[in-house]
Amino acid sequence: MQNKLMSIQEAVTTYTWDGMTYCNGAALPVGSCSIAFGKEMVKQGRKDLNVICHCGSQQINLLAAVGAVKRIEVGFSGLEVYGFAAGLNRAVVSGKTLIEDYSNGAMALRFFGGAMNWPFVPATVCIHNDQQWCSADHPDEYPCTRKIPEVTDPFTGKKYGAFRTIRPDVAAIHVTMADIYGNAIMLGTEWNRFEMSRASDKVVLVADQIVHTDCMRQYPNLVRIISEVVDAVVYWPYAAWPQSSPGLYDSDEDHMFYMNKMMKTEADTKEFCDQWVNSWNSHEEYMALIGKEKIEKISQTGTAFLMDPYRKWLRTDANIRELQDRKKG
Amino acid sequence: MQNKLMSIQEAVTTYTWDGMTYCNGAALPVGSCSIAFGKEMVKQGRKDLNVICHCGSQQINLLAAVGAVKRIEVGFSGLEVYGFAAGLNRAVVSGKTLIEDYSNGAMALRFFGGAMNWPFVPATVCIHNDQQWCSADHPDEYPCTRKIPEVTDPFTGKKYGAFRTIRPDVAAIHVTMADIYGNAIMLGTEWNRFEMSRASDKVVLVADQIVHTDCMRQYPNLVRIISEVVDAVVYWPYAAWPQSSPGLYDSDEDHMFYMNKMMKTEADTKEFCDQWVNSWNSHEEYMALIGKEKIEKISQTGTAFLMDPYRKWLRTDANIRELQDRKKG
Amino acid sequence: MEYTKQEFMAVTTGREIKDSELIIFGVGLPMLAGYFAKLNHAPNLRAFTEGGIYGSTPVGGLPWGIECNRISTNATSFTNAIDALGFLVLSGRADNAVIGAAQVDKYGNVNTTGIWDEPPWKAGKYLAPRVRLNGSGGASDISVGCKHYLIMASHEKRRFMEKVDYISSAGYLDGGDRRERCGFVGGGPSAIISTLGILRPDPQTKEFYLDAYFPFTTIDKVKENTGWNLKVSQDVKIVPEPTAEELKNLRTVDTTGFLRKNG
Amino acid sequence: MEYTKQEFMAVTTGREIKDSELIIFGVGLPMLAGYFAKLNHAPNLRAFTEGGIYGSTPVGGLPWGIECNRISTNATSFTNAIDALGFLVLSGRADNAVIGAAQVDKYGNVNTTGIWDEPPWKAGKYLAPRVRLNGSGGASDISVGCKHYLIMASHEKRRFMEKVDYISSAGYLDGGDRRERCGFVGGGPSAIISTLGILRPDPQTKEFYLDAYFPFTTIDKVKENTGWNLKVSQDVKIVPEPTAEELKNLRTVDTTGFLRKNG
Repeated sequence: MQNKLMSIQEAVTTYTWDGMTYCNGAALPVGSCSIAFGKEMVKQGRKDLNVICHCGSQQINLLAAVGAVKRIEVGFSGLEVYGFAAGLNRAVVSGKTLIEDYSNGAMALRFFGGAMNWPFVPATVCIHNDQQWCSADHPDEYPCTRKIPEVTDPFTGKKYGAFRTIRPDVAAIHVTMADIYGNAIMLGTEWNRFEMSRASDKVVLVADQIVHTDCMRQYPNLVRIISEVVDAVVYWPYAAWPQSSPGLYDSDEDHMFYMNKMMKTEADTKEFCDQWVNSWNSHEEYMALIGKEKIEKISQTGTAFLMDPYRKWLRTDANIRELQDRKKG
Repeated sequence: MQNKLMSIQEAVTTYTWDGMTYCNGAALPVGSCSIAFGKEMVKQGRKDLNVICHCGSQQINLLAAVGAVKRIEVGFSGLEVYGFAAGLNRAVVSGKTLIEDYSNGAMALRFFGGAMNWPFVPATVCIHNDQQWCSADHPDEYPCTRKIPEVTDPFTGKKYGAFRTIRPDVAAIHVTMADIYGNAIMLGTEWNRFEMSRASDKVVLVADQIVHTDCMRQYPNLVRIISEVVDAVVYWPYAAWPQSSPGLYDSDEDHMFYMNKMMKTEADTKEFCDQWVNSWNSHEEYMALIGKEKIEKISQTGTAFLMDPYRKWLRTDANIRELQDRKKG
Repeated sequence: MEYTKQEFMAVTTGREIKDSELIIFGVGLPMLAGYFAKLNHAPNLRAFTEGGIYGSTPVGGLPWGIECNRISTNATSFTNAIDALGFLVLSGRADNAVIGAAQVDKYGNVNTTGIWDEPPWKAGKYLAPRVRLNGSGGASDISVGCKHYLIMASHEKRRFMEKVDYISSAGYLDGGDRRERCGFVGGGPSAIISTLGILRPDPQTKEFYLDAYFPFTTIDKVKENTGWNLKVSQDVKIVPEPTAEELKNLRTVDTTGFLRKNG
Repeated sequence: MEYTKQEFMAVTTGREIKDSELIIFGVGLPMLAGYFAKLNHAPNLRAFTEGGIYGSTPVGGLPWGIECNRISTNATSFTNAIDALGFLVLSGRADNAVIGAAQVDKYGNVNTTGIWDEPPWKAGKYLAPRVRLNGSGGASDISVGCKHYLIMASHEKRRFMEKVDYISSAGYLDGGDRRERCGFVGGGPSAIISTLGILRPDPQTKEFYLDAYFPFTTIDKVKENTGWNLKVSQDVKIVPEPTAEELKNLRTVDTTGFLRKNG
């Protein structure tokens, strides 16, 4: 098996490009999301992204705020109790970002259909409402019949809808822990990371922790993302910050509100990026920026016990660095 | 939450009936399958069953051998390296049991479609071959166009097939461990137990072990079958015998061959039933029949370490009996 | 005992939830109303969230989201979106749900997607909205799948409309048997719980009428704040005030006082 | 060094497997051939089974089935059938596979379902078979999904047929571009490894011809044992005998001597 550890810079350089179809797994508005990866994409100046996700998150909020998102297909674009996604909404209202709405269930099924390589997925939702009739890709047609066209059930002759399936170029998937080969365990809801990992052409894992493969052999039923489909593993503790990662840390309430507030204007977004995105390169710098006190606070999570069974297999930073260096040769 | 513990007799009496559509999860030819439950069905004389499973197993082999299976939809009907399923094949060749063939992948997707309550599932397999052209339900039509009819992809106009979805009356699902409310953990491949548990109208778990719910709260990502969809929990150690249960016991090689050999004729089947099916009522009698030596042998499995994390939450027989009695009131 | 209007609304919504229902909650007010019901009178409620979080109750305050750690600390199962929204909701299996609405119309259609100067159905085209909201999330799935569901909304004229700008979650569409003809497996919204009262659909026309109002308002005020000509039930009721027991249970769920802060 | 014909066949099949392929094995001979390849020359083979067992190698002898504990003791992941047969096989993602056949025809169509006195395609109806086999299992999924795949079969006239009784797993159907016109995502069978030699499909007609034969037989004997007029490659080869290294590796995989017992 191949050691797939890779720096976040190299992963973004290798697996992202302008105009790509990008999935930010898990794409949870409050929970696990590969946010650090998105920040690195901002740093490397990616643009014209075609983003597909069931939910928005601070990653998409940021990418849209800096003008990198040309088009997005989404089920829910907000930040739940943290409010509307100010950066994304600014981009949508200004016409900078085209938005194609679906339901969350529809997005999950479209990933399933992509993983199956199906021509279409039967649609029993997003039909007979404006999710069917309104298409950002065909704004002059109302009601639009091309976004979710009709399909006839050959058994009954009844009409249903048909969803387009999703086959992203790359998914950057946040996981709780991975081994160096790309086997991964997620704690908390999967959302559609399982299906996404199979639907995507390339898969980059962004892992809060790296564990020995023995951990996978003890808990094979927990390993829902498999090395067989993974291209790169980025080790990045607190990768979902300011969002949460069950078992490891809670969302950073102050920063969630603050970040969203800063996305409201172009000027504030720039200021935010200067301070929080472009100011770090190493993981040490990233951690210093968040600050020791904050790290301690969010790490006091009520879900910490969920990590207990796996702690003995955690690799140390020094060991991971060594493995990363060995790979470079 | 409701204590759903139930004796195997009561579960079969309550949740099975003549003519029902029955699923024997996991339906693995060698591994986990709710075989003890099927034996109890034989004891209670169930007949005219419409069985739906991706694979055969000794349970289906037995049910067909005694003439209880009117019709079966299946992907693979054999016992793998243990050979063809003699009892089922005898019933098929004689015309007693109608058999409708699909692929294993198709069966899994049809359960998925049933769980979704979809009108049909897109079929990219079992088309342009005899799985499409031959239908036991329409034997006079060749090539049959009604079993897997054509559906047109509205995006491209290309033709695909459409599978009927599966919505069984009852699934008796073998699991490694369950709590008394019906939350369950499976070790080893799920096959399609996850989808089956959602597609079925009623779900009976047949569990090798009962654990405290604290075990589920420590490993919620392992709990793929949820109390919300489960109707009854039957505690029955070695429920899959003579097949295997990962983490707990290996298949009983001698008995696998012996049982299959006995299914070859009606007379031998009767003899087998007298000795191995109708001769026990309590679990103690069932265990005595298998024999201490055999139990010890098959329990020496190389997969035993997979159970280690959960042992501390196992409920004792005495405790389970108490809970069962308490429920009866 | 004193309480806020939001607390009254949550209790009123909770009362619509019956024991043993299989029910899905969105985040915020709906979740508080739901877990209040579980604590108060529905101990066997089988509640879950969109991501497939089962068996849990919030710990440490209102969850920030449906996948917040506050709802993940005592779960018995974590699965995924296809399970929760597909197998349990779109399939028609779930009994009930509580969703929110930025706009709702006389047939219970909900808009949570955007506000337009000229909405798509009027303009005949789909342009960028004046205000972007969140999209439907799982509410659209709930609207077609659940046996029935409850809508919570702030009762203001600009929100209670003759016709919403955009149907994110289908209610009864144009009313009558229109929804039935669409073949949705779910039955549609059973009530709108607003900041002023309870609206229910007419069994025939499916137009929502006033079934009960809160004691702090009047029928006229409710009508004034409604964007269509609101019909009133012949035996319109006044919603009973929260009991001390109900308030105690609600506040046990609303640990951090979300409903008290927001009036 | 002595070896059985079954061992020779397994080694020959294994040689068709390239390193790093994503490959699915059925149970029995195909699995032994596959894990032999992994040990012998394809250390990065990404092998899995139908039920979604990943990262494992058999322990304690030939697994009795694809979900046997012998293949479950050192897995890195257990998922499910939709994952293995759907996401990885039907999707077109898997590179290769090894399947068995009770009957195979000149276009590589495989029958593992049943034997009829008068097959359905001839009778114009589908009656109970004279002999029931196992059905396709995952082989039908493999036949439409994998980029290509290998067929292993016993080379006898009654098994190598002009036309099989029942197509369980589609090869090239009627030959030519017929398979292509069906729109299957996978490319079809790349070779039939029989007990007598290696057959490969003609690039145009898709009819299988003899590409190589085992040193213990002759071209004539192969033709005699084939139910159609078998064409022979102009540069037909003799399959190289297993090396000592290959045999050593095969026997490491075949711990319990399955291939030695069965001649």
